[in-house]
Amino acid sequence: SSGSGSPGAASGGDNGNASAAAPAANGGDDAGDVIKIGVFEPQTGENGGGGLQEVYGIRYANQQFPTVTVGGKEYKVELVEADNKSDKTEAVTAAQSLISSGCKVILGSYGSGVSIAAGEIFSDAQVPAIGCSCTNPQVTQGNDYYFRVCFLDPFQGTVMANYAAQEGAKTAAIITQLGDDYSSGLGNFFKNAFVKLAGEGSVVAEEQFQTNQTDFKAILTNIKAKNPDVIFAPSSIATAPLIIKQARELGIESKLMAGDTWENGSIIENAGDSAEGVALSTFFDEGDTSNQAAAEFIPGFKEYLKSINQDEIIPAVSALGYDAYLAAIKAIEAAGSVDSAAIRDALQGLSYEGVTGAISFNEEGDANKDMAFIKVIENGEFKFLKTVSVEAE
Amino acid sequence: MKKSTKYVCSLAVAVIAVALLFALDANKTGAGMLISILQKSAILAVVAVSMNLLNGFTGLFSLGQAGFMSIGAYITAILTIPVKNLDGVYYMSGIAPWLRALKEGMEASPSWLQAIYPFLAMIVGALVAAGFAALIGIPVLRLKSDYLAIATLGFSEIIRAIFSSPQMDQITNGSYGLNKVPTFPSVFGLPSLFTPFIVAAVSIALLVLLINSTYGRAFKAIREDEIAAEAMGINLFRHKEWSFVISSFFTAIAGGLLAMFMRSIEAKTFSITLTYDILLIVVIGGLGSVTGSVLSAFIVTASKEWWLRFFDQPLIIGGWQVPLFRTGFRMVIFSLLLMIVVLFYRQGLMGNKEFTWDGLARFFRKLGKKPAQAKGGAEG
Amino acid sequence: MSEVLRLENVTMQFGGVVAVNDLSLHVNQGEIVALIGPNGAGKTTAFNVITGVYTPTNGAIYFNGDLIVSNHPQGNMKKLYQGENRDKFPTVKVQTPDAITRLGVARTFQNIRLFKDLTVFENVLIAKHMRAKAGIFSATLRLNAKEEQAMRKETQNLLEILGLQDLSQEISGSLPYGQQRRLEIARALATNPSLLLLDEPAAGMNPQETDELTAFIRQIKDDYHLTVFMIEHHMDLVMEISDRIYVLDFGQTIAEGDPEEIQNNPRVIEAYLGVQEDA
Amino acid sequence: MLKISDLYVAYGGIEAVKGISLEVPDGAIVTLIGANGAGKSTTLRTICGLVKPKSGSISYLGEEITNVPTEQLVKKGITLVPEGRRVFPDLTVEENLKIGAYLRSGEDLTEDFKWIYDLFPRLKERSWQPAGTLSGGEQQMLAVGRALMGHPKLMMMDEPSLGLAPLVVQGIFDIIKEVHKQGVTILLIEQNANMALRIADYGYVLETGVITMDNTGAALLSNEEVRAAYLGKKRK
Amino acid sequence: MSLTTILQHCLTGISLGGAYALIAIGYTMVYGILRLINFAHGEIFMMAGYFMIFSMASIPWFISVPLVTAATIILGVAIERAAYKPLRTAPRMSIMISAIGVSYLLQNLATYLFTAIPKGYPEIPFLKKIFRIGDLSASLVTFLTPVLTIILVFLLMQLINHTKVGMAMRAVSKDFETSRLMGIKIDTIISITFVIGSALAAIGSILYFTDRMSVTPFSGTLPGLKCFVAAVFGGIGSIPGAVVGGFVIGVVETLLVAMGYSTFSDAFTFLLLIVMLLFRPTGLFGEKSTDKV
Ligand SMILES: Nc1ncnc2c1ncn2[C@@H]1O[C@H](COP(=O)(O)OP(=O)(O)OP(=O)(O)O)[C@@H](O)[C@H]1O
Ligand SMILES: Nc1ncnc2c1ncn2[C@@H]1O[C@H](COP(=O)(O)OP(=O)(O)OP(=O)(O)O)[C@@H](O)[C@H]1O
Ligand SMILES: [Mg+2]
Ligand SMILES: [Mg+2]
Repeated sequence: SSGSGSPGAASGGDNGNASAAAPAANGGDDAGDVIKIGVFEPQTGENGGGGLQEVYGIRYANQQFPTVTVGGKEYKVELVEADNKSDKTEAVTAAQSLISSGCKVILGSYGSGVSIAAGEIFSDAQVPAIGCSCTNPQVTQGNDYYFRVCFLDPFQGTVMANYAAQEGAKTAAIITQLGDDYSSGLGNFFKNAFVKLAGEGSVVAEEQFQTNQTDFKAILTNIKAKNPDVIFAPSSIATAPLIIKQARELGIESKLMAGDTWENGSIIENAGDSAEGVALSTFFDEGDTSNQAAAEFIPGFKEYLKSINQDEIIPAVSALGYDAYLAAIKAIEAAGSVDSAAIRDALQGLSYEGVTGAISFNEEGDANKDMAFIKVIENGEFKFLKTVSVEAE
Repeated sequence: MKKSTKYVCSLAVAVIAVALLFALDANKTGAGMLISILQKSAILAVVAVSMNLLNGFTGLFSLGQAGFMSIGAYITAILTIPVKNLDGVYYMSGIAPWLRALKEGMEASPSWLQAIYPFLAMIVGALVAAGFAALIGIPVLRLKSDYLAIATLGFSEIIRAIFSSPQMDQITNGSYGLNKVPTFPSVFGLPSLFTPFIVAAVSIALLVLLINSTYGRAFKAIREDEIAAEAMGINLFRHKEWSFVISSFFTAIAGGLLAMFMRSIEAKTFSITLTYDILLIVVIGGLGSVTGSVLSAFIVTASKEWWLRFFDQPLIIGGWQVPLFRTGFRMVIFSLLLMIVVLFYRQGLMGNKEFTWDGLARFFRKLGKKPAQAKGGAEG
Repeated sequence: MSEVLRLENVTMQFGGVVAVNDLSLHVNQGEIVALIGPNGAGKTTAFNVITGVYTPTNGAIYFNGDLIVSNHPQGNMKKLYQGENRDKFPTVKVQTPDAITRLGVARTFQNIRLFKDLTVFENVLIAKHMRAKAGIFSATLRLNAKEEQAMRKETQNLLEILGLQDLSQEISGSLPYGQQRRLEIARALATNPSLLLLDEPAAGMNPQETDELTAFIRQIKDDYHLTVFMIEHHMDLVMEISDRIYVLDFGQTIAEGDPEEIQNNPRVIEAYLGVQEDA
Repeated sequence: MLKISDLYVAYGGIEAVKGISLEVPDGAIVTLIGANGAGKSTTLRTICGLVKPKSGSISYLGEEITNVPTEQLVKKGITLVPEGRRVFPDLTVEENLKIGAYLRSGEDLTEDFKWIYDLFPRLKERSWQPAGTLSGGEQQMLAVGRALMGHPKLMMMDEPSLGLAPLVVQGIFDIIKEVHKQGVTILLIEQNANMALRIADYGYVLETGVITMDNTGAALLSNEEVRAAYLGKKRK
Repeated sequence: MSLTTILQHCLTGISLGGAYALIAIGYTMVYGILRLINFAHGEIFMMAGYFMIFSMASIPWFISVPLVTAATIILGVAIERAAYKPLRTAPRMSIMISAIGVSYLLQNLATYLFTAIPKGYPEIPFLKKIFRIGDLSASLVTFLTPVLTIILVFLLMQLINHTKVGMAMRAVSKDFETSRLMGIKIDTIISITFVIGSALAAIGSILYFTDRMSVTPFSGTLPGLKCFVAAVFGGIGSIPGAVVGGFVIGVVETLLVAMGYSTFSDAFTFLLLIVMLLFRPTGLFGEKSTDKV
């Protein structure tokens, strides 16, 4: 339940605005007791859907922990959101606007591409950024100011390849989106891992599609002809239901698998029955309440989702958003300072219990995570299947 | 207005602009947003003026800007990414050995040469774009109006498809895009913040000189009436080709600047939307007005990405949350403003006129007169 | 007297319409020759063929003794020309309209084709462009300042001579009709032609203005040592200034001769002039 | 039939017509002459509702029509043969004629076609041809024919003889007379003032937007001032 | 590639082509009459998708279909009235920017109102009924799309070539002023054009989305561009051209993807278009300009 005392939190309704974010204008005056955290997320554009869910997690976390105490002084945490529209060109100015408005830490972004683009801005300004679900290795590489709370694509690809092999798959087809680093990257990592496990020639088809494409029948018809055991199709929320439905309509019975993006209620909603049996890896499972943080988070966030008229299925990215916010707060407290550089240093040594597991950062700034959750869609719901841990290369 | 007054005014503006840049440089963090917006506007202004050369002055309706920008951007990026970052950038398929060798060779050269490499890279990019334009111009420039537009748009999309294709992975890094592009180099020992403005100013100045030259007049003649222009002894094909090639050259220069500005590029950046955005800038500024293009590059960029941003934030006045204010509202407002400008300023902000001091003086005189007239009316 | 222009067996066919049919004619140095004939006789088409806008289905055209046009589809013609005889004739020479203008043939258009949004001065200045020696780079970098100066000076002079100097900064599209016609002629003159083709220069002018135009054509012909070839329906004008007249009907010459002969030629009267009511 | 009083028309800042008043009686031929740019075309376009007047009034058959849309005026029987012919270039000659009778829905047009084709045999030859490829004179015939197809009561013609061969010009004037005989009132603009005044019942002389003279056609024709300004020097 | 696979691809291509054709007609008609590339057409199509989602939430399909068509028509005509009509006398470029503006507005409005999260498209049960012939499998809508397209186009051609409204449309497309002098109400005629274009977009949208199941604010962008290409391919302004273009683009695109060239499928589509334009500069059935010198 909402433990927030901030104004405006209770209202919001379907506006999706139930955050404690006060307008920048009032906040600026008494900067003394306000610390700003930037939310660098796509809320519109191609990845707007996923980005928004990540923002929900962050807003909720802010509701839960609206203040942070530094050196005995209580600071109010103010979220500054900047929509990067899933667009690299816009990402630069969006990132810049966060820096300009004085954010000390940045959270985000959904979609690695924009994170990579903005990374330079953050490191130039020496403001630490904490990625939530950006799984591309490039995000943190060579950037001392970028951290992230999720695992990486090479890991995820390997996890799914292992899972496929465990399920007895001998052949696989891969569908990726052209010009999309997440999709192409994950597809590639999967391929490498799967070929290692199942031998040369086990990947029987590699198909690509264009951004905004909505018709997958042609590539699916090709795949159907190859009759693979599994189809691995890491892609965006928007394309997922199309691929699933069109595959089933063409009579393809192979097992469909994908990465974290597919863990999204809208996919089930849109793909309906066809989605049954789809498997994916993700960061979080709402059924897993073994950890204290998660046990508290799950009911509270469900309540929150309900208050903003969203499905009560917790998307993993929301959990990551929540964790990223926690990391920021904890780092500020640990740093004992509101200075960005100090916060960065504090992040480096940070270790805490997040809702997606224990989080600490390695040299690159990546979370030391060696476990992924495999989920399967069953009866119109994401069913937790098992956790898989692999030694990431 | 006297000529000397005009020079003084122009000089004053130039001095103020330079002083402003120094001030911005001194306060980089505080003015980060302003700097970003100004730099982006300067870059877009170059493309807008180049597009204006083609669409506004030569009357060739071309929608291939994004493609030519991508050529400039990719070549600049590939040539300037430091060797030490290559493995990180080309993490998936590696870089082509010859390219690596070339880049290693470049880094081994004397430092004065290295200082100008970024500019050379931009020029190489621009030359490649110009060459490509010359090539496709031969068949395409025979087409008229909308057919030309769609053909150039098609070429732009083809370029994009090539850049993002898996076959080009070792050169353009295909789907993964390029990052770790160094930011603007410095020129003449000035802070690097100045660079995009200097390059933009030089590019635009050259374009203006061209437009006002005898060739520029020939371009205008073609725009007005091709048959009459031909009857005036103007070789249609040669002049159209020049206009197309030169426009592409500067468009690619802007592409190179954009790569340095964004520091990471991918093929998606150069989709048709980018061309539409530029067309928007050109038309809002006024088709056939260089100063209009420059002005509107700034106004459009700033309002879209900066001034209107508060619409995306929830607004709470005295505890009451103003409805409508939430993410996405900014773009709705932006599109509405756009529509208003288009519907009420059909000719764009400047029409086909250029900014002149006389024009400004006239404008203020008119402003001053209006209330006076109203008074006069009341008396009478 | 040397021959400036010669048409030999020129045929121009549009689909089924034969606009110009086996037309042969010539224009001598220093003459004013008029081309008259009913509407749709093919006069404008003949001009378009001479200036390279259309390429004839058949025939050849000589300018100052050089073959400038022969029946090879080119320029705008490629689109327009649908004749069946396309492949029958050998390719001889391809001259585009701009090249023909550079040789010294200038024209005006039946439907005025000024550069409407540009000033009077610019309209004329543009005609000087083709003689400019500077390349695009030297022109951009203003290395051709001298040449540019000269072009402007010549333009200014021409406008003064033609009495258009007061209008030089006006936007040409906003001029009254008569001035526009005058400007079109000025623009054609600026290309330094030796042969001037005028397509209905007096259209839309009242008799008074037509008189002025008559004097104007005479004057420029003498001042610029021109040969004038002119299409016109105003008989007063034609009969007054032409040295010779060709009458066209259905794309063919039905008569040729001096004004006197033409006025009394029964075929011309029947096809074109009609019975002269006394004016 | 048509009455204009104190009409002002401006394009942007430029006044093209400055307070003219004129009258076209039922069944008359009235002509408007004047130099280029005097505002003749503007006047006709204003009557047709293609241009909005700044002030003044226009009435037709006693009815105020100052701001009535063009389409309705056509329905009331006013038609304009526009300056520069303006045929529909991609419609065939026959379709152009058909569209002239657009408002006469459902009526049989065979008779009308016959009438027009008799007046202009040339059009019959070319009835299949896209009008855009006709020669100037042919297009003018088509424009007149098209206007006649609407059975107008008041036909306004803007320089119908522009660019026509002498024989055809005579023909056009004959047609005007013929049409007039059939009961159509005519308001005519002509550069060929000689011929226009000869057939006109009444004439107005327009100079830079103002009417400077008006009288019967014959009177104007013999007026010295008019002769000097518009009729050119007398030739034998 | 087996015969079944090839047949399956052809089926997909033809069905896609049918939907493209319906949308392409909207482009071509508006272009024909206003010389305007109606960039907003793809977004009208997208909005029709959303209309259907909301309508089917509470109303059965057989009422929803006419309702959605009507709503789309209203949207199309409203856009024309608000954004294009005031610009009748403005330079061509301004109207085009106005169209781009409308397209932005609709996209942003849809994002703002419905978020970027895809919304599931409702199923019209009988349309989704799957037929299997041997190894071929396709839903009814796949077969229905091309058939319906041909029927609608035939009716449309009758309207344009053999009715008075059609002739008026052709006249208005060339010259507003003279058309008015003929007594034609040009605003009405232009509105009729938008009515037809939008109605076809609505039907196209139903067929297209039924096959593709979800709508996002960007769903209209790519089909919009493709159909525009189709219209140009066939010769913009020509309705049979748009139809042929739609089918050609649909089939070629599908086959290219099928042959494994999906990287270049869009590029090839454009290449095809460019090659066509080089041989016929005004598209397959485009009218040659009759600009007489
Ligand atoms: N581009 C074209 N396509 C088809 N037919 C054409 C074309 N140009 C001209 N014609 C035809 O050729 C014939 C001659 O036309 P042209 O314009 O030469 O006549 P003209 O003698 O100049 O007549 P006018 O005195 O009326 O201007 C006409 O019948 C016309 O229909
Ligand atoms: N659309 C327009 N915009 C601006 N000015 C115009 C426009 N149309 C006409 N004018 C101006 O209005 C004045 C009157 O023009 P109008 O066409 O009525 O003259 P006219 O008497 O018909 O001349 P002509 O004999 O050349 O046809 C001219 O000075 C002209 O330049
Ligand atoms: Mg002619
Ligand atoms: Mg007139």
